[in-house]
Amino acid sequence: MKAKQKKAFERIREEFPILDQKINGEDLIYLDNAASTQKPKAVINAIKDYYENDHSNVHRGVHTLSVRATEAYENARVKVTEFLNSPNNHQIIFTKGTTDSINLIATSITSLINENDEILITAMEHHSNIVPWQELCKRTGAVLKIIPINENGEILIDDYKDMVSAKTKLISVVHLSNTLGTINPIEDIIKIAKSHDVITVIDGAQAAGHLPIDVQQLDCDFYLFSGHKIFGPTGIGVLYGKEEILNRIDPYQYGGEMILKVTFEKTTYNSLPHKFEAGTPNIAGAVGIGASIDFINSLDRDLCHEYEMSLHDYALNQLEQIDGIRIIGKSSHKSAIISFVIDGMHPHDIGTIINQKGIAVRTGHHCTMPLMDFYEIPGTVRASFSIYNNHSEIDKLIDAIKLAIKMLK
Amino acid sequence: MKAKQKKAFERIREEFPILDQKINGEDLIYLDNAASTQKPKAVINAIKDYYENDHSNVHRGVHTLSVRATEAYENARVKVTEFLNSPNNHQIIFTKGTTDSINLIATSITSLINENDEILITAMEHHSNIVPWQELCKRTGAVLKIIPINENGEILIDDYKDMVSAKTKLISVVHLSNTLGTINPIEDIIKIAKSHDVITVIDGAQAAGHLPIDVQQLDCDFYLFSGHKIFGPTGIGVLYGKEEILNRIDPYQYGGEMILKVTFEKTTYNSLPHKFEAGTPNIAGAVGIGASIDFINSLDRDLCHEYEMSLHDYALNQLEQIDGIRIIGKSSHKSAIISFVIDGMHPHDIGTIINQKGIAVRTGHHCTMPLMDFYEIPGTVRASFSIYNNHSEIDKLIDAIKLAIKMLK
Amino acid sequence: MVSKLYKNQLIELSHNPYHFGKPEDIFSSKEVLNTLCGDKITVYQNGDPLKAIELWFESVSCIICSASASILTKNIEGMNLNDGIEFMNQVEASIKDGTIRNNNFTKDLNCLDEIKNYPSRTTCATLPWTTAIDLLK
Amino acid sequence: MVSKLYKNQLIELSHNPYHFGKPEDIFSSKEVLNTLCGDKITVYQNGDPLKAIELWFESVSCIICSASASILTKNIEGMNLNDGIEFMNQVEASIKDGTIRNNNFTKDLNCLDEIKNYPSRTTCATLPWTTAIDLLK
Ligand SMILES: Cc1ncc(COP(=O)(O)O)c(C=O)c1O
Ligand SMILES: Cc1ncc(COP(=O)(O)O)c(C=O)c1O
Repeated sequence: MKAKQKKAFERIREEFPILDQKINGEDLIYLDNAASTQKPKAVINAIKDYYENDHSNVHRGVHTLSVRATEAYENARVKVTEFLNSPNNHQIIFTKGTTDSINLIATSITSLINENDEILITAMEHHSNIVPWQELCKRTGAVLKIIPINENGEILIDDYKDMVSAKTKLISVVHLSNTLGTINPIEDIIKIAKSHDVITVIDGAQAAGHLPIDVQQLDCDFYLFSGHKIFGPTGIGVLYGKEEILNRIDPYQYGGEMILKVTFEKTTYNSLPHKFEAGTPNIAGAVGIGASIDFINSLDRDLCHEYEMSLHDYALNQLEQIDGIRIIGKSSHKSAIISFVIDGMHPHDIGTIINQKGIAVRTGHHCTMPLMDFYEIPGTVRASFSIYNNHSEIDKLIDAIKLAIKMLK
Repeated sequence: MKAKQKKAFERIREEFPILDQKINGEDLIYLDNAASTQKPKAVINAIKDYYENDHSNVHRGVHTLSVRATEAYENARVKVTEFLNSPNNHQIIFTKGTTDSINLIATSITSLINENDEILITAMEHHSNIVPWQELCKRTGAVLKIIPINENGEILIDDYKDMVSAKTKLISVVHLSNTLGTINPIEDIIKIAKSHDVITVIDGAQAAGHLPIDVQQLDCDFYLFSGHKIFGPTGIGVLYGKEEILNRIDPYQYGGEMILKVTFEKTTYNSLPHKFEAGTPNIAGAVGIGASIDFINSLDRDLCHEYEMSLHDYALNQLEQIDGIRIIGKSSHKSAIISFVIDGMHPHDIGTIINQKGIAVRTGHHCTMPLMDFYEIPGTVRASFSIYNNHSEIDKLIDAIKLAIKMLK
Repeated sequence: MVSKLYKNQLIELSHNPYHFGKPEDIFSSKEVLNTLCGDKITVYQNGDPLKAIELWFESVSCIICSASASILTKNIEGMNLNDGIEFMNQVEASIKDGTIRNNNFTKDLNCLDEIKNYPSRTTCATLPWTTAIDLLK
Repeated sequence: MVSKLYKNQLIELSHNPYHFGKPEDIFSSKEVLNTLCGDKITVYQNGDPLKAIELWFESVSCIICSASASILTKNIEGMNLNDGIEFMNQVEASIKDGTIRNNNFTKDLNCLDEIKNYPSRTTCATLPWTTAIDLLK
């Protein structure tokens, strides 16, 4: 990467007000981006402007503010449509977040799942992509099967091919692992599933902020992500679904907006996307996620990826030279997330010590306990990078880790 | 009300940036407060400050921002605890809104409901407090019974007493009707229910912003409301529940935060409130609802109520003098909401015309279609008042309505 | 200005709508709710479906919707099926685009032009047309 | 400063914890997960429950938790049931309040004092104590 390009990323950093602060007397170094990203001014201001100028309840209202709020909300939907290359706006459902999106599917699909049907997930899933399926299986008598991974943190595609059968009803796979950084070959996974008529769900919580997504090209049935992980606000998420299956599954929540006609005897449901959006939606959240998509679109995404990977490689190279370190997740196809453990030291202790130097990393199981069991570790230290990080922050991270090791020895 | 006190309310108006604007060349007159309230600077800034200074994912993190975000989130819970006089913080669950709260209960309680059990609601409920129970009845074979109301829009308490029996399992009642303005005698309703061991759910969507709530004194099992109707943000709501029953019902959504331990074989759930809060919560939304509660606490609530009712009475008095007008909702115990219809004129046409004068009212069925059927009307015009409205706005409302009548005759 | 929308002509039409009510020889009918507000319109096809089109309607609806339905039943009268559907598709699209005046429709359709400035009310104007298209297709 | 928390004494304790492992004559035991991080601790009651208390522990946990457990097993040794529970309740409350030093505990408890400045880590320090209280009650 050229020096000039690196310089451009310094300017991006200035878009994020939160980064300009001291923690324990040191410059904040925020390397917990896989847990949640920070927000650029444009997103914060979009929310503020919405409340200061246009807020009202949406739909059904004929007055100007209601029209404006509805437009703001529906424009955000259009932005998501384009962001994912969804064929239609009404295939975009706003939810509370990825967890809400997965729960929606796992609940609304209940009537399509029969006893002894099989549901596949992988060994590297986030709890949000495990527990809803366990519960679906409990409810229906379906069987949850786990596609294994190798030591590098890669899905064993041959095993997957062997597992998929006429019994398989649905597969739900993470696009980009929040713990390992692995980018899964979801194109292949989806293709194989399709050839067996298996419904495909892609957990894009980590991917949406880092990789360009084209749901039509992927041909998945569902794609999900959260606003707060793509520089957007908390409390808003997205569920993309194919029209045919969105029409086939049941509504999830019931109430205002999702109905066409209510009598005490019988209720008729509204069409997509309203069928899945009961109650007053998170209007400001939608406005915020729209602004975060605008922000992402204003960037050269290839260059962003390249830059993040240069941070990743720079960090990995130095980390690997530390005695007793073990990198968790060594896929050949990775994003800018590094998980590691250090012999005889607990991740929490390392995290607490390097926080003294202003460095924020995540420590623990990262909501992937079964994956921790697979590696036989209680947790990892995870540094995850974003476009506002820089190489000198990584030098400080390495120094801080060395200090922690010294203290804890 | 004294002139000096009225003057104080003019100052409150300045706290709300959105109100200072022209609509169609006229000062905005926002009388759609039952649909959603506007936000004071304090709320907007609390959200902005959170994102600019403290944002991170909550819980589980050991670094400073994560600790601060967790504190911000949990402090908001403490504020709600005090706002409702809940005995404990962990009885306060953050949801997406009232609709989400009701859906949570209606789903999680499924295993406690048996065939032929009876569930009571009233004839004035919002769709959000009808359809989830219809669905629960479909799932379980329970029977939904409707407590009737009189022409004034008051619950027929004697009928209710006759309907409640050993078969009755649950009653869900709106505290303050969004269409009629009726304040229901929920203390009595709850007492009667309790004497039959009936689970009580109170839809406080409209009430929480206008009436002081004491859940311990009410002794209800559940109390619910939305942030956006109490000067707070969209996308956040509250579910208060008694500890015993929150422990007894099933989790609603599954994923991160709500688990204690996950293996592929078995998952153990976390304790309250986490059991019901799967996934990354709406942290900024919680911060915002906390700020809106601070804002409300900074006001003299009795005086606010008195002021709002003075607006109500002033408007009602003038409206009643208009030819062909029919007031919908004439309970003797009312809040500052006025619904009406005018002979031969459709509410939407009236709404569109008075919007030309900058006036925002809601028109339509207000998500209470069965109530519209009861009154045999397609919808109403609804003016709902808040502390930032004033008497001269009402004069303009009356003029505008008269103009609409002239145009539409 | 809102008075441009609520022109006398429109209000008159809504007070004395053309072909309002149930016709005598109903061949088919379709009832649709306005998703926006729950309002209801029923469109009836009267008489022999192989002959020229004759539509009637009943509705509980606002002025915009009633007047629009009246314009529909008046203008479609006597067309054959294919022309009728093409015409209705054109009108529906033009209401949405706000291009009523750009087309060579009869003059009475012009009063639907102003609806373009009221996005929350578009459905009120298009509802009779979409319902009739659904009915005849 | 974080070095105040990670004092040599604490680190030493976590490396050579007192009564770490499964004892020979287990009367009862309790396994608990740290809700914060999923870490695990098991506390064992060894020997005759009518005699003086003797606790052991095993854990997969951070330094704070291991050291705190070590301090627990050491300090509780030989107390009778009532005194033991009262003592543990006091310590648990003092860790939470950050008032360890205000009490007349033995000096080795002082190294738990600093935890008050690390709210996200409080549970790590209290977990052995709450688990043991639950076990003995
Ligand atoms: C009485 C009542 N109940 C429930 C609701 C639903 O609230 P929300 O749309 O915030 O979920 C509303 C708001 O429209 C209401 O007025
Ligand atoms: C891979 C993955 N899936 C799902 C989730 C859940 O997302 P949320 O907490 O926003 O609902 C996360 C975030 O932690 C994640 O990283």
